[in-house]
Amino acid sequence: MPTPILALRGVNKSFGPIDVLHDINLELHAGEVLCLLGDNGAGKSTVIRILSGVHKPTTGTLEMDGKPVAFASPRDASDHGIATVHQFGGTFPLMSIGRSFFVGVEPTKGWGPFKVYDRKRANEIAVKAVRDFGITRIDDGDRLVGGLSGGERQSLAIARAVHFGARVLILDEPTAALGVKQATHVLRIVNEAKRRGLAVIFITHQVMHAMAVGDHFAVLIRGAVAADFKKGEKSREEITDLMAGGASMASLEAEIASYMETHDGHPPPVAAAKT
Amino acid sequence: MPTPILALRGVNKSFGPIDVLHDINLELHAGEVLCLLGDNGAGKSTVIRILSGVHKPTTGTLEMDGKPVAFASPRDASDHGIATVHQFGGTFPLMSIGRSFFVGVEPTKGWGPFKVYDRKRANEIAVKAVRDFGITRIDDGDRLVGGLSGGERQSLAIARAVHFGARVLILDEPTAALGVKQATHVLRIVNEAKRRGLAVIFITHQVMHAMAVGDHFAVLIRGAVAADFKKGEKSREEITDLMAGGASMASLEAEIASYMETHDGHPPPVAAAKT
Amino acid sequence: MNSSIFGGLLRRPEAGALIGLIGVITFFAIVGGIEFLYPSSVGSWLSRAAALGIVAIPVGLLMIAGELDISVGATITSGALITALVSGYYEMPIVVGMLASLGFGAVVGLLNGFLVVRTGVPSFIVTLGTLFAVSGLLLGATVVLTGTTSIALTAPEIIKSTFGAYFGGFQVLVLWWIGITAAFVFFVHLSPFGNWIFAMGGDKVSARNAGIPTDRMTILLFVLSSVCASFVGMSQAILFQSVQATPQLTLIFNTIIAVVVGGVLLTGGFGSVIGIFFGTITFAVVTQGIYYTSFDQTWSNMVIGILLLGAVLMNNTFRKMALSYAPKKGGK
Amino acid sequence: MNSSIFGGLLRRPEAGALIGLIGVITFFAIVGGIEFLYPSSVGSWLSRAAALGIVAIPVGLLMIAGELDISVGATITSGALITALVSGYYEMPIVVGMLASLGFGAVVGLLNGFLVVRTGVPSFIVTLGTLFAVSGLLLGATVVLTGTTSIALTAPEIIKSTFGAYFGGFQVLVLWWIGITAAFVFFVHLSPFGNWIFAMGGDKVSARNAGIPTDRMTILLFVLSSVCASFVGMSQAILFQSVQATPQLTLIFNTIIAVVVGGVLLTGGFGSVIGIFFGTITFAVVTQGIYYTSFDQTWSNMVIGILLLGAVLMNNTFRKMALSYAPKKGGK
Amino acid sequence: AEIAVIGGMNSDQFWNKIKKGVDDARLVVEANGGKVDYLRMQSYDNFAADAADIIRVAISQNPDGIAVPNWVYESQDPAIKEAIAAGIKVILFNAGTIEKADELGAINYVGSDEYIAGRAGGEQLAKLGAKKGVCINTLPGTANIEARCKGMIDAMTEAGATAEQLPLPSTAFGDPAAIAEAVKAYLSQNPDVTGALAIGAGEADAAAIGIQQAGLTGKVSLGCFDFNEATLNRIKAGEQAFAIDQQPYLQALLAVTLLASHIDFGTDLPTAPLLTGPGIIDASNVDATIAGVQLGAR
Ligand SMILES: Nc1ncnc2c1ncn2[C@@H]1O[C@H](COP(=O)(O)OP(=O)(O)OP(=O)(O)O)[C@@H](O)[C@H]1O
Ligand SMILES: Nc1ncnc2c1ncn2[C@@H]1O[C@H](COP(=O)(O)OP(=O)(O)OP(=O)(O)O)[C@@H](O)[C@H]1O
Ligand SMILES: [Mg+2]
Ligand SMILES: [Mg+2]
Repeated sequence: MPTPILALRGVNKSFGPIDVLHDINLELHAGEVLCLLGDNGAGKSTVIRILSGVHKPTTGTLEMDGKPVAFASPRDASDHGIATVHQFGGTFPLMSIGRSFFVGVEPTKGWGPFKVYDRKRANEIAVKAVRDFGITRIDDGDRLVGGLSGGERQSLAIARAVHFGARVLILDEPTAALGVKQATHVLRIVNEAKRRGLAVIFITHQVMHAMAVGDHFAVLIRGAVAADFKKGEKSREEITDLMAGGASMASLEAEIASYMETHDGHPPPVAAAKT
Repeated sequence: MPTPILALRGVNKSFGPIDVLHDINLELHAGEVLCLLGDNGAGKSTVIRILSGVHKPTTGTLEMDGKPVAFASPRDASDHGIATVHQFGGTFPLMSIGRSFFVGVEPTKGWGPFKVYDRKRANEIAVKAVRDFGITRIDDGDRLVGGLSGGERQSLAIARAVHFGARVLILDEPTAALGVKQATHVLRIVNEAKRRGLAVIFITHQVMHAMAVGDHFAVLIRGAVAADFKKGEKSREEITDLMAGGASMASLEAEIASYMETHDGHPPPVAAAKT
Repeated sequence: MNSSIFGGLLRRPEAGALIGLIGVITFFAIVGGIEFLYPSSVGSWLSRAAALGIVAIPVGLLMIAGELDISVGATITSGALITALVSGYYEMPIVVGMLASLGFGAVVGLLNGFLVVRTGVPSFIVTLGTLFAVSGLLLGATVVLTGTTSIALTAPEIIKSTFGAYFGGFQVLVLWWIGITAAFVFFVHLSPFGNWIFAMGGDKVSARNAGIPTDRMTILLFVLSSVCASFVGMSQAILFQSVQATPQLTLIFNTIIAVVVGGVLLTGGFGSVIGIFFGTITFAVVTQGIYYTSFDQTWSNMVIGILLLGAVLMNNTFRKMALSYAPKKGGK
Repeated sequence: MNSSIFGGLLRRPEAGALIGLIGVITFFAIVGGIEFLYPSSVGSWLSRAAALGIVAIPVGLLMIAGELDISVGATITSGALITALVSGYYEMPIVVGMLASLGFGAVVGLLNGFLVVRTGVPSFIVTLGTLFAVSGLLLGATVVLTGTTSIALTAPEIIKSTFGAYFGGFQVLVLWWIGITAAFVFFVHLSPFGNWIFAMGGDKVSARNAGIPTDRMTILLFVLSSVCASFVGMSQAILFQSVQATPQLTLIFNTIIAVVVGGVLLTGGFGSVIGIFFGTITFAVVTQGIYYTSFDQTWSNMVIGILLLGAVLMNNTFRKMALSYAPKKGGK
Repeated sequence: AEIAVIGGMNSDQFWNKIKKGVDDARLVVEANGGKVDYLRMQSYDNFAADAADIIRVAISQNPDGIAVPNWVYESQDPAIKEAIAAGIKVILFNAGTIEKADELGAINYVGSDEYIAGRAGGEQLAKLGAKKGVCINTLPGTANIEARCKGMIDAMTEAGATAEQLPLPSTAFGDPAAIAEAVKAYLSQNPDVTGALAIGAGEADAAAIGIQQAGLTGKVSLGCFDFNEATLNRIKAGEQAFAIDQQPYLQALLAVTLLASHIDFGTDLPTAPLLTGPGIIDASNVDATIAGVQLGAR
């Protein structure tokens, strides 16, 4: 088995008295999509924040290519080739598309101390990256981000991460606010990234999306890894149960979903509302 | 056919020069769930904001029980029995659970000008409403909302709307940030509300969720009603296409979804990434 | 159980303010001598606090609602000046002057409120504009009308003893202040409307969507702060019998200090009337206390600055505790 | 095509400021007479603007980054006082005094920056605290050390002509101002770092996640504003040869007015250095212009207030246009 | 002749009396085909700088003469020299000395002197029997105010009494309640103080209430610089001992007319300096002063 590109070894994380993560062990390989699943508040975003240098683990280590690393800052992590789209935000309403795309890694032209921001190139690259994403309405890199729709902004943030994701791409619930078309684009992009040999971490609450791209699944329950398995090792129902924090939900969801087949056109029976 | 509880008749809405809604006609009946579908930016939230008194239509009328109404303010709409959970927000981080639950409709005790806010009762009702929702970790109405997880907050906002939704309950993407368990709870609550005879408007980007609760579907494409049909009149694929703004997406999504069956345990082929 | 009650007290917004108040009183009682706690001294710092306190409460409410009002530096002067102009210079009955000054305050408040609500410009900037505009208007009008910038006023005895007099070392304004505080405590913490103010500060859009008439509440709060400032100016005109047409820029800083020391969050959504009350007394104790110590008074500004920083840091700690506080479960 | 170029100009943050500047200059040239545009008059309002402008730019950058610095009212005094104390009272070489004053400015800036970054307290409150603390410290120290509160200073001719002298009605500080503006234009609008400031003001958490060292940038900006204020104080001490230990509270309001008139958004994320430059000149033209008209100067505050409100409303309109602007597609 | 007059802040009561003098002198100047501009400071915060700046504003308008108070020698002298070098006639008024006028080449000095006025206050308090005096300073650090306090302290010390300054924090400036309570607290802590001098008329309004509240009206003699209507009412009622007046109306009227006549007709006054103060207003002359106030001249 090859050395993992990125690994968490016995990571714990507490915020003051609150223990959020317990002894997390995870491995991420190149050309593989790791789906991080779990209930609201399970600790998924916290894992992401540790991998992207936002937080430091309380105990435990991170390894990159088998060697221990410690990220001093988000910038340090991105210098190591890790690009992250965090759960909320990531764009700047009053900045232009080009500037927002290149925040923190501005392209420059000129020499010595007189390197200046290369607006033209930044705009071109940004517009191209977003258009490649299927958002063809955008053609001017000087437009302000605040004028874009929510889905367009989310796409911009993802396009940015994909563009700079040298080795590892981390997406925290990228499809939550997206429509069917945009979500499909994101799934396609994840597959494209995988094909290019990147390692991807993908967080979602939608079983369908997870199963469509995931090679490897890790389920967090109350801050601990409750299950860690490969594609095909568990059924859709089992995964759904795990995503719901171990509760036996899949049957219930299926039950609700099955209304449409069984009661075409009629209001469903009351039974389902009882718990 | 009975008179609809709420109806939009030829509604248009523009923000300055930007036309967002074109000639919208929609009817909502008691005991019925209307799913409002559409791509990012299609205008779903704008329809909701008109129905809940946040915006006024540029032209066109609203009818309630067959009579024209005009909501002067969100308060006016809620006085008419319309309760709304808007797409983002709806809770107040630095307020207690009880106060946040009753914002704008505070329960009072005492008499005359000395009516005082009834903290005890507010807390009891709020905690009960949230616990009924399956969030059993909450037992103190004085806790601040800012200490809750994102999913718990969303549940609080929905519980509030359900509690005050006298006749019409409007939910704008309530399940987007929720885990499987919480989302299932929301779906169950929608069914429960329908059973009690409320009219519900439900917005989602997840076909599964829509089909699980919807009796009636309206699809918006670029601000116009592109399709309006009853349960069972269209297939899952057709609905998915419509949700994607008319693009032929369902096949693609299905294609991606089908990896899991066809390529158990193996990385999927590269082909899917091509567009 | 005990820790739960303690926790419950600590997460109240006024906890930090109360501890701070006790701290500074103890400090000055030790350093300044026990006479700092004699009634005459208490009267001195309460009288100092009263005028500030009456303005600080509505300004604090605006801050809780996510707004700021710095035009009070001009409205306090307008309150005094208009009373003196109408009833001193033009010799109309004092009641007319008092009503005119409160009325002008209401107009300034309406103007502030409408501008903020209609244009969406941050209230700091809007009220900075009205601060200059109103104080310029007052000064110009006074000079044009009277040819001077300082007007004398003599009020009838009954009015003086109601608004501007001392009884046993306590200014009557102290009673007004306590009464107004009580009314605001009722309004903010007991009546249902108070909830609205917190909601507006927490998230204005959600508050509007929840059915709160945010525009009307915002305008109301601006009117309240301008009218309260006018009221204080009017009482001071009656007490001091003479008025200068200078805006009180320092009042702006002083109210903000009192409010923030009182535990109100500058960014809105958190605070309490009692906290502002304590914060105002704390401020007055510090500024008056220095006279009871042997410190060189040239350092008083520095003491005020350090007090402010200390108070804010302490309040911050308490707020964080409030947010993460939850009654402990059975285990662990 | 034309409308596109026009739209492109209008959506720049300085568009409103430029139009406002042209407006007020035209106004005063008509009302005050053509002599308002003579070099000697231009020298007069530019000299007035220079000191304000050097402080306004870094203060404006802080505002763009979502912070506020009101302690400049104390650091400008500290800059002047320390130069005079060291080189006037203690008669050390002028260079020592200049370095000491800039160094003290850097220390105040570091203190502000660290407090803001470490505690998360809004910078308005932190700098209000340091405003009082620093000005109290200065006054106290001056009295204790020299027994007086105003110190004289005589600088060598070469230093005077570099920092504090007039040439043909223009103060040298105007040149410094233009130079500093140019440096800041490069820093903010051309170098990649400027992007970081806008990102911080737009969304601080996202900016940090995007790899921007937000803490270090925040501290740097606070140091810049304190050092620039010290620099201005130092130059004024050299030019005017006399210094007094009073904090300059009006400077605080003036910088905020200049910055906001210059099109910077108080809530951060939007603005430009050139806009602040124009805003400063506009402010100076208005305050100096009144001397050239026959208006009674008693109304000048009112004019300033109305100017501020008008400018903010205009900038608001421009910002909204910028947000909704997109090049027109083929059809309609 | 075209004349520019430089004065203090708009909201400062004292400088509105100066304005009355300027306005009356304007009639004379305009009768001879001239014009008078009154340029006023916009704040006292950055006093040295702004005081020099405003002279340069005046120069840029090319007047024939400038009447200017020489508040801060170090900063204003270069600007005054520039004016004279540009051929503008200058007269100093309100602040300065005749030595300064001669040194700079100004034609005369009309006014009083802050330090001397402060001394007059100190002497008056000593005369009233005060053994210890206090100078209530709401603008600590401001040069001309410090000079007033210093004069008062020096004079009392020379008279065998003692005196000190009470500097108030900047949070008290303009806030009468803060000043009143500060005075009250100070007097309660310093029962030996029997003389108080306020740096302005507005401060005196508040200080009088503070003294009254300390129960010391009549026991503590209160004096102040300048005066307003309330000051005179108090002097008449015996609640305040005196006010130090420098007769601003005269300063302005004389300075402007002397300057205009010098420019237009080449006249010169051998009396130099022309002192208009300090004059003491107390119970003996308060009625005449009130009559002058009614006409806006005092
Ligand atoms: N900075 C922090 N301080 C204190 N507690 C925190 C902090 N960040 C996260 N937590 C807590 O840690 C837990 C896990 O949070 P996290 O955001 O990682 O959940 P998540 O799995 O991403 O949930 P979701 O699916 O809702 O996004 C939550 O209970 C949260 O309240
Ligand atoms: N106040 C407003 N001013 C200008 N344009 C607006 C405003 N509100 C919405 N829009 C525009 O109207 C269009 C529809 O927005 P709306 O929020 O209704 O979309 P939506 O269907 O809810 O999308 P999503 O699925 O992303 O939530 C968008 O293009 C949006 O930019
Ligand atoms: Mg998360
Ligand atoms: Mg929406």
